[in-house]
Amino acid sequence: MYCHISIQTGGFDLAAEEAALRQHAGDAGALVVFQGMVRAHDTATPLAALFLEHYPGVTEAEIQRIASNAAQRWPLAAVRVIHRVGSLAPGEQIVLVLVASGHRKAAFAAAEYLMDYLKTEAPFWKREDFVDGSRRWVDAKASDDAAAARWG
Amino acid sequence: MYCHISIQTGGFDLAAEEAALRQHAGDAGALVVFQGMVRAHDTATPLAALFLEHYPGVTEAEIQRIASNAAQRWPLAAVRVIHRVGSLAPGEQIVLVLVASGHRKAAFAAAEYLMDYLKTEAPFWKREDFVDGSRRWVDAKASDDAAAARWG
Amino acid sequence: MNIRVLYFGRLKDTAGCSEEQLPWAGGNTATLLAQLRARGDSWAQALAEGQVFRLVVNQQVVRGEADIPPGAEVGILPPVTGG
Amino acid sequence: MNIRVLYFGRLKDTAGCSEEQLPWAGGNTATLLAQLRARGDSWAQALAEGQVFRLVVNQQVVRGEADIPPGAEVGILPPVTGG
Repeated sequence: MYCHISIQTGGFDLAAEEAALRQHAGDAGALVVFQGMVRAHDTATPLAALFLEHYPGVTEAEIQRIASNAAQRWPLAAVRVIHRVGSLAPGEQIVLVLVASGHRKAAFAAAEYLMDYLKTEAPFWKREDFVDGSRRWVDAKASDDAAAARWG
Repeated sequence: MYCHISIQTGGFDLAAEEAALRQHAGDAGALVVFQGMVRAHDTATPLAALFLEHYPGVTEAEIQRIASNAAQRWPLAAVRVIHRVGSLAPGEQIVLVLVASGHRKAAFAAAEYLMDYLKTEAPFWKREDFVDGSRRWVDAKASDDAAAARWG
Repeated sequence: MNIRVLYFGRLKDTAGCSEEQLPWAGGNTATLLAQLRARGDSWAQALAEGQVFRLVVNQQVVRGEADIPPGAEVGILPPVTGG
Repeated sequence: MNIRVLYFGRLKDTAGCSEEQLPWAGGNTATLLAQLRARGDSWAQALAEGQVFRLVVNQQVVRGEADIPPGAEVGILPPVTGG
Protein backbone atom coordinates (compact mmCIF):
# COMPACT_ATOMS: atom_id res chain seq x y z
CA MET A 1 0.00 0.00 0.00
CA TYR A 2 1.18 3.48 -0.93
CA CYS A 3 1.25 5.75 2.13
CA HIS A 4 2.42 9.35 2.28
CA ILE A 5 2.37 11.44 5.48
CA SER A 6 3.21 15.13 5.81
CA ILE A 7 3.26 17.46 8.81
CA GLN A 8 3.51 21.02 7.55
CA THR A 9 2.75 24.64 8.38
CA GLY A 10 1.44 25.49 4.90
CA GLY A 11 -1.94 24.69 3.37
CA PHE A 12 -2.69 22.00 0.83
CA ASP A 13 -4.29 21.70 -2.58
CA LEU A 14 -7.05 19.10 -2.55
CA ALA A 15 -7.07 18.68 -6.35
CA ALA A 16 -3.29 18.17 -6.52
CA GLU A 17 -3.43 15.62 -3.70
CA GLU A 18 -6.30 13.76 -5.34
CA ALA A 19 -4.44 13.62 -8.67
CA ALA A 20 -1.21 12.45 -7.00
CA LEU A 21 -2.99 9.76 -4.99
CA ARG A 22 -4.77 8.36 -8.03
CA GLN A 23 -1.34 7.92 -9.67
CA HIS A 24 -0.64 5.40 -6.91
CA ALA A 25 -4.12 3.93 -6.53
CA GLY A 26 -4.15 1.62 -9.58
CA ASP A 27 -7.64 0.42 -10.47
CA ALA A 28 -9.27 1.73 -7.27
CA GLY A 29 -12.97 2.49 -7.68
CA ALA A 30 -13.48 4.52 -4.51
CA LEU A 31 -11.85 7.57 -3.02
CA VAL A 32 -12.89 9.03 0.33
CA VAL A 33 -11.56 12.37 1.50
CA PHE A 34 -11.85 14.00 4.90
CA GLN A 35 -10.91 17.63 5.30
CA GLY A 36 -11.05 19.38 8.66
CA MET A 37 -11.34 23.15 8.95
CA VAL A 38 -10.87 25.56 11.89
CA ARG A 39 -14.26 26.57 13.32
CA ALA A 40 -14.65 30.18 14.45
CA HIS A 41 -17.68 29.68 16.68
CA ASP A 42 -17.15 26.33 18.32
CA THR A 43 -16.56 28.26 21.57
CA ALA A 44 -18.41 31.05 23.44
CA THR A 45 -15.66 33.61 22.75
CA PRO A 46 -14.87 33.69 19.01
CA LEU A 47 -11.57 32.23 17.96
CA ALA A 48 -8.79 34.41 16.56
CA ALA A 49 -6.58 31.44 15.71
CA LEU A 50 -6.00 27.80 16.50
CA PHE A 51 -2.38 26.98 17.36
CA LEU A 52 -1.19 23.42 16.82
CA GLU A 53 2.04 21.85 17.97
CA HIS A 54 3.31 18.29 17.63
CA TYR A 55 6.23 15.99 18.45
CA PRO A 56 8.41 15.86 15.31
CA GLY A 57 9.51 12.36 14.37
CA VAL A 58 7.13 10.69 16.79
CA THR A 59 4.07 12.15 15.03
CA GLU A 60 5.02 10.75 11.63
CA ALA A 61 5.81 7.32 13.13
CA GLU A 62 2.49 7.20 14.99
CA ILE A 63 0.48 8.15 11.91
CA GLN A 64 2.38 5.53 9.91
CA ARG A 65 1.45 2.97 12.57
CA ILE A 66 -2.22 4.00 12.43
CA ALA A 67 -2.21 3.75 8.61
CA SER A 68 -0.56 0.30 8.76
CA ASN A 69 -3.21 -0.87 11.22
CA ALA A 70 -5.91 0.40 8.83
CA ALA A 71 -4.28 -1.44 5.91
CA GLN A 72 -4.44 -4.67 7.91
CA ARG A 73 -8.17 -4.25 8.42
CA TRP A 74 -9.20 -3.17 4.91
CA PRO A 75 -7.78 -3.70 1.39
CA LEU A 76 -6.46 -0.18 0.75
CA ALA A 77 -4.71 0.99 -2.42
CA ALA A 78 -3.32 4.31 -1.19
CA VAL A 79 -3.42 6.61 1.84
CA ARG A 80 -2.41 10.26 2.12
CA VAL A 81 -2.38 12.23 5.40
CA ILE A 82 -1.52 15.91 5.73
CA HIS A 83 -1.71 17.59 9.15
CA ARG A 84 -0.94 21.24 9.61
CA VAL A 85 0.77 22.78 12.64
CA GLY A 86 1.37 26.39 13.68
CA SER A 87 -1.20 29.18 13.86
CA LEU A 88 -4.34 28.70 11.74
CA ALA A 89 -7.16 31.21 11.22
CA PRO A 90 -10.86 30.26 11.30
CA GLY A 91 -11.89 28.60 8.04
CA GLU A 92 -8.37 27.35 7.32
CA GLN A 93 -7.71 23.69 6.61
CA ILE A 94 -6.23 21.65 9.48
CA VAL A 95 -6.12 18.09 8.27
CA LEU A 96 -6.57 16.12 5.06
CA VAL A 97 -7.01 12.35 4.81
CA LEU A 98 -7.42 10.58 1.47
CA VAL A 99 -8.07 6.86 1.15
CA ALA A 100 -8.32 4.99 -2.16
CA SER A 101 -9.68 1.45 -2.24
CA GLY A 102 -11.39 -0.97 -4.60
CA HIS A 103 -14.79 -0.40 -3.06
CA ARG A 104 -16.52 2.31 -1.08
CA LYS A 105 -17.13 0.43 2.15
CA ALA A 106 -13.42 -0.06 2.84
CA ALA A 107 -12.56 3.51 1.81
CA PHE A 108 -15.20 5.02 4.11
CA ALA A 109 -14.31 2.80 7.06
CA ALA A 110 -10.56 3.38 6.75
CA ALA A 111 -10.92 7.16 6.41
CA GLU A 112 -13.06 7.29 9.54
CA TYR A 113 -10.67 4.96 11.39
CA LEU A 114 -7.69 7.14 10.44
CA MET A 115 -9.47 10.27 11.69
CA ASP A 116 -10.55 8.60 14.94
CA TYR A 117 -6.97 7.52 15.72
CA LEU A 118 -5.39 10.76 14.48
CA LYS A 119 -7.58 12.46 17.10
CA THR A 120 -6.67 10.12 19.96
CA GLU A 121 -3.18 8.71 19.28
CA ALA A 122 -1.12 11.14 17.20
CA PRO A 123 0.88 13.63 19.31
CA PHE A 124 -0.77 16.91 18.34
CA TRP A 125 -1.97 19.58 20.76
CA LYS A 126 -4.35 22.40 19.99
CA ARG A 127 -4.44 25.76 21.72
CA GLU A 128 -7.34 28.16 21.19
CA ASP A 129 -6.22 31.79 20.91
CA PHE A 130 -9.35 33.94 21.38
CA VAL A 131 -10.18 37.36 19.98
CA ASP A 132 -10.07 38.81 23.55
CA GLY A 133 -6.40 37.77 23.87
CA SER A 134 -6.99 34.81 26.20
CA ARG A 135 -5.59 31.38 25.38
CA ARG A 136 -6.55 27.86 26.33
CA TRP A 137 -5.13 24.43 25.58
CA VAL A 138 -7.93 22.27 24.26
CA ASP A 139 -9.08 19.39 26.48
CA ALA A 140 -9.16 15.89 25.03
CA LYS A 141 -12.74 14.80 24.31
CA ALA A 142 -14.32 11.69 25.77
CA SER A 143 -16.36 11.48 22.52
CA ASP A 144 -13.11 11.11 20.55
CA ASP A 145 -11.91 8.32 22.84
CA ALA A 146 -15.27 6.61 22.43
CA ALA A 147 -15.07 6.95 18.63
CA ALA A 148 -11.64 5.29 18.55
CA ALA A 149 -12.65 2.62 21.08
CA ARG A 150 -15.48 1.33 18.88
CA TRP A 151 -12.96 -0.14 16.41
CA GLY A 152 -12.04 -2.66 19.13
CA MET B 1 -29.40 23.09 4.22
CA TYR B 2 -27.77 23.96 0.91
CA CYS B 3 -28.21 21.12 -1.59
CA HIS B 4 -27.09 21.07 -5.21
CA ILE B 5 -27.62 18.09 -7.52
CA SER B 6 -26.34 17.68 -11.08
CA ILE B 7 -26.68 14.88 -13.61
CA GLN B 8 -24.25 15.48 -16.42
CA THR B 9 -22.22 13.82 -19.17
CA GLY B 10 -19.05 15.84 -18.50
CA GLY B 11 -16.48 15.39 -15.73
CA PHE B 12 -16.13 17.50 -12.62
CA ASP B 13 -13.44 19.50 -10.88
CA LEU B 14 -13.08 18.38 -7.27
CA ALA B 15 -11.28 21.56 -6.18
CA ALA B 16 -13.91 23.84 -7.73
CA GLU B 17 -16.71 21.83 -6.11
CA GLU B 18 -14.99 21.93 -2.73
CA ALA B 19 -14.50 25.70 -2.96
CA ALA B 20 -18.12 26.26 -4.04
CA LEU B 21 -19.49 24.05 -1.24
CA ARG B 22 -17.48 25.81 1.43
CA GLN B 23 -19.08 29.10 0.30
CA HIS B 24 -22.37 27.62 1.47
CA ALA B 25 -21.12 25.62 4.46
CA GLY B 26 -20.70 28.49 6.95
CA ASP B 27 -18.62 27.51 9.99
CA ALA B 28 -18.55 23.78 9.15
CA GLY B 29 -15.51 21.99 10.56
CA ALA B 30 -15.78 18.78 8.56
CA LEU B 31 -15.97 17.97 4.88
CA VAL B 32 -16.28 14.40 3.58
CA VAL B 33 -15.96 13.65 -0.11
CA PHE B 34 -16.70 10.43 -1.94
CA GLN B 35 -15.54 10.03 -5.52
CA GLY B 36 -16.28 6.90 -7.55
CA MET B 37 -14.19 5.92 -10.56
CA VAL B 38 -14.75 3.38 -13.35
CA ARG B 39 -12.76 0.19 -12.66
CA ALA B 40 -11.12 -1.52 -15.63
CA HIS B 41 -10.62 -4.92 -14.02
CA ASP B 42 -13.68 -5.45 -11.85
CA THR B 43 -14.71 -8.12 -14.38
CA ALA B 44 -13.00 -11.11 -16.04
CA THR B 45 -13.01 -9.47 -19.50
CA PRO B 46 -11.50 -5.97 -19.27
CA LEU B 47 -13.88 -3.07 -19.62
CA ALA B 48 -13.75 -0.76 -22.64
CA ALA B 49 -16.35 1.62 -21.21
CA LEU B 50 -19.13 1.87 -18.67
CA PHE B 51 -22.36 3.26 -20.10
CA LEU B 52 -24.80 4.90 -17.69
CA GLU B 53 -28.36 5.96 -18.33
CA HIS B 54 -30.93 7.49 -16.03
CA TYR B 55 -34.52 8.77 -15.84
CA PRO B 56 -34.35 12.56 -16.30
CA GLY B 57 -36.46 14.47 -13.81
CA VAL B 58 -37.12 11.45 -11.63
CA THR B 59 -33.40 11.02 -10.87
CA GLU B 60 -32.97 14.56 -9.57
CA ALA B 61 -36.15 14.28 -7.45
CA GLU B 62 -35.05 10.95 -5.94
CA ILE B 63 -31.59 12.26 -5.04
CA GLN B 64 -33.19 15.37 -3.52
CA ARG B 65 -35.40 13.07 -1.43
CA ILE B 66 -32.38 11.02 -0.30
CA ALA B 67 -30.48 14.21 0.65
CA SER B 68 -33.51 15.53 2.59
CA ASN B 69 -33.73 12.25 4.48
CA ALA B 70 -30.03 12.55 5.33
CA ALA B 71 -30.54 16.13 6.55
CA GLN B 72 -33.26 14.91 8.92
CA ARG B 73 -30.87 12.40 10.46
CA TRP B 74 -27.75 14.57 10.79
CA PRO B 75 -27.08 18.30 11.15
CA LEU B 76 -25.70 19.00 7.68
CA ALA B 77 -24.49 22.38 6.39
CA ALA B 78 -24.26 21.60 2.68
CA VAL B 79 -24.55 18.69 0.24
CA ARG B 80 -23.38 18.43 -3.36
CA VAL B 81 -24.05 15.45 -5.62
CA ILE B 82 -22.80 15.05 -9.19
CA HIS B 83 -23.56 11.87 -11.12
CA ARG B 84 -22.32 11.33 -14.64
CA VAL B 85 -24.20 9.53 -17.41
CA GLY B 86 -23.19 8.41 -20.91
CA SER B 87 -20.10 6.44 -21.86
CA LEU B 88 -17.20 6.55 -19.38
CA ALA B 89 -13.71 5.06 -19.85
CA PRO B 90 -11.88 3.13 -17.10
CA GLY B 91 -10.40 5.52 -14.56
CA GLU B 92 -12.96 8.23 -15.27
CA GLN B 93 -15.01 9.75 -12.47
CA ILE B 94 -18.60 8.51 -12.14
CA VAL B 95 -19.97 10.11 -9.02
CA LEU B 96 -19.05 12.82 -6.54
CA VAL B 97 -20.67 13.39 -3.15
CA LEU B 98 -19.59 16.20 -0.83
CA VAL B 99 -21.02 16.70 2.66
CA ALA B 100 -20.12 19.57 4.97
CA SER B 101 -21.12 19.46 8.63
CA GLY B 102 -20.07 20.87 11.97
CA HIS B 103 -18.37 17.65 13.02
CA ARG B 104 -16.83 14.65 11.33
CA LYS B 105 -19.17 11.94 12.58
CA ALA B 106 -22.21 13.48 10.88
CA ALA B 107 -20.29 14.24 7.69
CA PHE B 108 -18.98 10.66 7.39
CA ALA B 109 -22.33 9.06 8.18
CA ALA B 110 -24.28 11.27 5.78
CA ALA B 111 -21.81 10.76 2.90
CA GLU B 112 -22.00 7.00 3.33
CA TYR B 113 -25.82 7.14 3.63
CA LEU B 114 -26.06 9.19 0.41
CA MET B 115 -23.87 6.70 -1.45
CA ASP B 116 -25.79 3.69 -0.13
CA TYR B 117 -29.11 5.17 -1.29
CA LEU B 118 -27.73 6.52 -4.58
CA LYS B 119 -26.76 2.92 -5.32
CA THR B 120 -30.14 1.42 -4.41
CA GLU B 121 -32.81 4.10 -4.98
CA ALA B 122 -31.73 6.55 -7.67
CA PRO B 123 -32.80 5.52 -11.21
CA PHE B 124 -29.43 4.90 -12.85
CA TRP B 125 -28.48 1.84 -14.87
CA LYS B 126 -24.98 0.72 -15.79
CA ARG B 127 -24.01 -1.28 -18.83
CA GLU B 128 -20.55 -2.80 -19.16
CA ASP B 129 -19.14 -2.53 -22.69
CA PHE B 130 -16.20 -4.95 -22.87
CA VAL B 131 -13.04 -4.81 -24.99
CA ASP B 132 -14.23 -7.91 -26.91
CA GLY B 133 -17.35 -6.03 -28.09
CA SER B 134 -19.80 -7.78 -25.77
CA ARG B 135 -22.15 -5.81 -23.54
CA ARG B 136 -23.95 -6.55 -20.31
CA TRP B 137 -26.36 -4.62 -18.12
CA VAL B 138 -25.00 -4.72 -14.58
CA ASP B 139 -26.99 -6.71 -12.02
CA ALA B 140 -28.05 -5.00 -8.81
CA LYS B 141 -25.95 -6.20 -5.88
CA ALA B 142 -27.38 -7.76 -2.75
CA SER B 143 -24.47 -6.16 -0.85
CA ASP B 144 -25.72 -2.71 -1.90
CA ASP B 145 -29.24 -3.51 -0.69
CA ALA B 146 -27.77 -4.73 2.60
CA ALA B 147 -25.69 -1.53 2.94
CA ALA B 148 -28.78 0.65 2.51
CA ALA B 149 -30.92 -1.55 4.75
CA ARG B 150 -28.62 -1.09 7.75
CA TRP B 151 -29.75 2.56 8.10
CA GLY B 152 -33.15 1.19 9.20
CA MET C 1 -56.51 7.17 -25.45
CA ASN C 2 -52.88 6.06 -25.16
CA ILE C 3 -50.22 5.95 -22.50
CA ARG C 4 -46.52 6.43 -23.12
CA VAL C 5 -44.39 3.63 -21.67
CA LEU C 6 -40.67 4.21 -21.07
CA TYR C 7 -38.18 1.34 -20.72
CA PHE C 8 -34.83 1.56 -18.95
CA GLY C 9 -31.69 -0.55 -18.67
CA ARG C 10 -32.08 -4.15 -19.76
CA LEU C 11 -35.82 -3.66 -20.38
CA LYS C 12 -34.88 -1.70 -23.51
CA ASP C 13 -33.43 -4.91 -24.93
CA THR C 14 -36.63 -6.78 -24.12
CA ALA C 15 -38.83 -4.08 -25.64
CA GLY C 16 -36.51 -3.45 -28.57
CA CYS C 17 -37.12 0.25 -28.01
CA SER C 18 -36.77 2.88 -25.31
CA GLU C 19 -40.45 3.87 -25.38
CA GLU C 20 -43.77 3.06 -27.00
CA GLN C 21 -47.33 4.37 -27.20
CA LEU C 22 -49.82 1.85 -25.82
CA PRO C 23 -53.62 1.96 -26.20
CA TRP C 24 -55.01 2.33 -22.68
CA ALA C 25 -58.55 1.54 -21.57
CA GLY C 26 -57.70 2.42 -17.96
CA GLY C 27 -56.34 0.46 -15.02
CA ASN C 28 -53.46 0.55 -12.61
CA THR C 29 -49.78 -0.44 -12.58
CA ALA C 30 -50.69 -4.10 -11.99
CA THR C 31 -52.98 -4.04 -15.06
CA LEU C 32 -50.16 -2.68 -17.20
CA LEU C 33 -47.62 -5.25 -15.97
CA ALA C 34 -50.08 -8.10 -16.58
CA GLN C 35 -50.76 -6.81 -20.09
CA LEU C 36 -47.04 -6.60 -20.92
CA ARG C 37 -46.23 -10.01 -19.38
CA ALA C 38 -48.89 -11.55 -21.65
CA ARG C 39 -46.81 -10.55 -24.69
CA GLY C 40 -44.68 -13.70 -24.34
CA ASP C 41 -41.98 -15.50 -22.40
CA SER C 42 -39.25 -12.86 -22.81
CA TRP C 43 -41.64 -10.22 -21.46
CA ALA C 44 -42.92 -12.45 -18.66
CA GLN C 45 -39.36 -13.18 -17.57
CA ALA C 46 -38.11 -9.61 -17.87
CA LEU C 47 -41.06 -8.29 -15.88
CA ALA C 48 -41.24 -11.11 -13.31
CA GLU C 49 -41.42 -10.26 -9.61
CA GLY C 50 -37.93 -9.24 -8.49
CA GLN C 51 -36.96 -8.10 -11.99
CA VAL C 52 -39.00 -4.92 -11.73
CA PHE C 53 -37.75 -2.41 -9.23
CA ARG C 54 -40.43 0.24 -9.47
CA LEU C 55 -42.94 1.95 -11.74
CA VAL C 56 -43.07 5.69 -12.21
CA VAL C 57 -46.37 7.34 -13.21
CA ASN C 58 -46.15 10.92 -14.47
CA GLN C 59 -42.71 11.30 -12.87
CA GLN C 60 -44.02 10.12 -9.47
CA VAL C 61 -42.33 7.01 -8.12
CA VAL C 62 -44.94 4.39 -7.25
CA ARG C 63 -44.53 2.27 -4.14
CA GLY C 64 -47.14 -0.49 -4.25
CA GLU C 65 -49.86 -0.05 -6.92
CA ALA C 66 -51.15 3.17 -8.46
CA ASP C 67 -53.77 4.22 -10.99
CA ILE C 68 -52.54 5.00 -14.50
CA PRO C 69 -54.71 7.75 -16.04
CA PRO C 70 -55.08 7.94 -19.84
CA GLY C 71 -52.32 10.07 -21.37
CA ALA C 72 -49.88 9.16 -18.60
CA GLU C 73 -46.15 8.67 -18.92
CA VAL C 74 -45.21 5.39 -17.25
CA GLY C 75 -41.59 4.42 -16.61
CA ILE C 76 -40.77 0.77 -15.95
CA LEU C 77 -37.58 0.49 -13.92
CA PRO C 78 -35.43 -2.63 -13.59
CA PRO C 79 -33.36 -2.79 -10.38
CA VAL C 80 -31.13 0.29 -10.29
CA THR C 81 -27.33 0.12 -10.48
CA GLY C 82 -25.99 3.65 -10.12
CA GLY C 83 -23.44 5.24 -7.82
CA MET D 1 24.81 12.13 33.35
CA ASN D 2 21.68 14.01 32.26
CA ILE D 3 18.48 13.31 30.43
CA ARG D 4 16.65 15.78 28.18
CA VAL D 5 12.97 16.19 29.07
CA LEU D 6 10.55 17.65 26.48
CA TYR D 7 7.20 19.16 27.45
CA PHE D 8 4.20 19.49 25.15
CA GLY D 9 0.87 21.32 25.17
CA ARG D 10 -0.25 22.58 28.57
CA LEU D 11 2.77 20.96 30.27
CA LYS D 12 4.89 23.73 28.75
CA ASP D 13 2.98 26.21 30.89
CA THR D 14 3.60 24.10 34.02
CA ALA D 15 7.30 23.70 33.25
CA GLY D 16 7.71 27.28 32.05
CA CYS D 17 9.82 25.91 29.21
CA SER D 18 9.57 23.46 26.34
CA GLU D 19 12.52 21.35 27.50
CA GLU D 20 15.12 20.99 30.25
CA GLN D 21 18.23 19.01 31.11
CA LEU D 22 17.75 16.92 34.24
CA PRO D 23 20.48 15.13 36.25
CA TRP D 24 19.73 11.42 35.98
CA ALA D 25 21.00 8.72 38.32
CA GLY D 26 19.01 6.06 36.47
CA GLY D 27 15.48 4.68 36.73
CA ASN D 28 12.37 4.26 34.67
CA THR D 29 9.44 6.40 33.53
CA ALA D 30 7.72 5.99 36.93
CA THR D 31 10.89 7.26 38.69
CA LEU D 32 10.91 10.35 36.47
CA LEU D 33 7.23 11.12 36.99
CA ALA D 34 7.62 10.74 40.79
CA GLN D 35 10.62 13.06 40.77
CA LEU D 36 8.76 15.75 38.78
CA ARG D 37 5.56 15.45 40.85
CA ALA D 38 7.68 16.11 43.98
CA ARG D 39 8.48 19.60 42.66
CA GLY D 40 5.20 20.96 44.06
CA ASP D 41 1.44 21.14 43.72
CA SER D 42 1.33 22.54 40.19
CA TRP D 43 3.56 19.70 39.00
CA ALA D 44 1.70 17.05 40.97
CA GLN D 45 -1.59 18.23 39.48
CA ALA D 46 -0.29 18.59 35.92
CA LEU D 47 1.27 15.11 36.01
CA ALA D 48 -1.51 13.36 37.94
CA GLU D 49 -2.89 10.07 36.62
CA GLY D 50 -5.21 10.90 33.71
CA GLN D 51 -3.36 14.15 32.92
CA VAL D 52 -0.45 12.32 31.33
CA PHE D 53 -1.25 10.54 28.12
CA ARG D 54 2.06 8.85 27.42
CA LEU D 55 5.84 9.07 27.76
CA VAL D 56 8.19 8.80 24.82
CA VAL D 57 11.78 7.57 25.41
CA ASN D 58 14.22 8.18 22.57
CA GLN D 59 11.34 8.67 20.11
CA GLN D 60 9.75 5.34 21.14
CA VAL D 61 6.24 5.65 22.53
CA VAL D 62 6.06 3.90 25.92
CA ARG D 63 2.99 1.89 26.86
CA GLY D 64 3.25 1.01 30.54
CA GLU D 65 6.67 1.63 32.14
CA ALA D 66 10.08 1.69 30.47
CA ASP D 67 13.69 2.18 31.48
CA ILE D 68 15.21 5.61 30.86
CA PRO D 69 18.90 5.26 30.04
CA PRO D 70 21.30 8.16 30.83
CA GLY D 71 21.46 10.59 27.90
CA ALA D 72 17.93 9.77 26.82
CA GLU D 73 15.39 12.17 25.30
CA VAL D 74 12.10 11.82 27.20
CA GLY D 75 8.90 13.43 25.96
CA ILE D 76 6.02 13.90 28.38
CA LEU D 77 2.72 14.04 26.52
CA PRO D 78 -0.54 15.42 27.88
CA PRO D 79 -3.69 13.94 26.31
CA VAL D 80 -3.51 14.62 22.57
CA THR D 81 -5.99 16.86 20.74
CA GLY D 82 -5.12 16.74 17.05
CA GLY D 83 -7.12 15.97 13.93
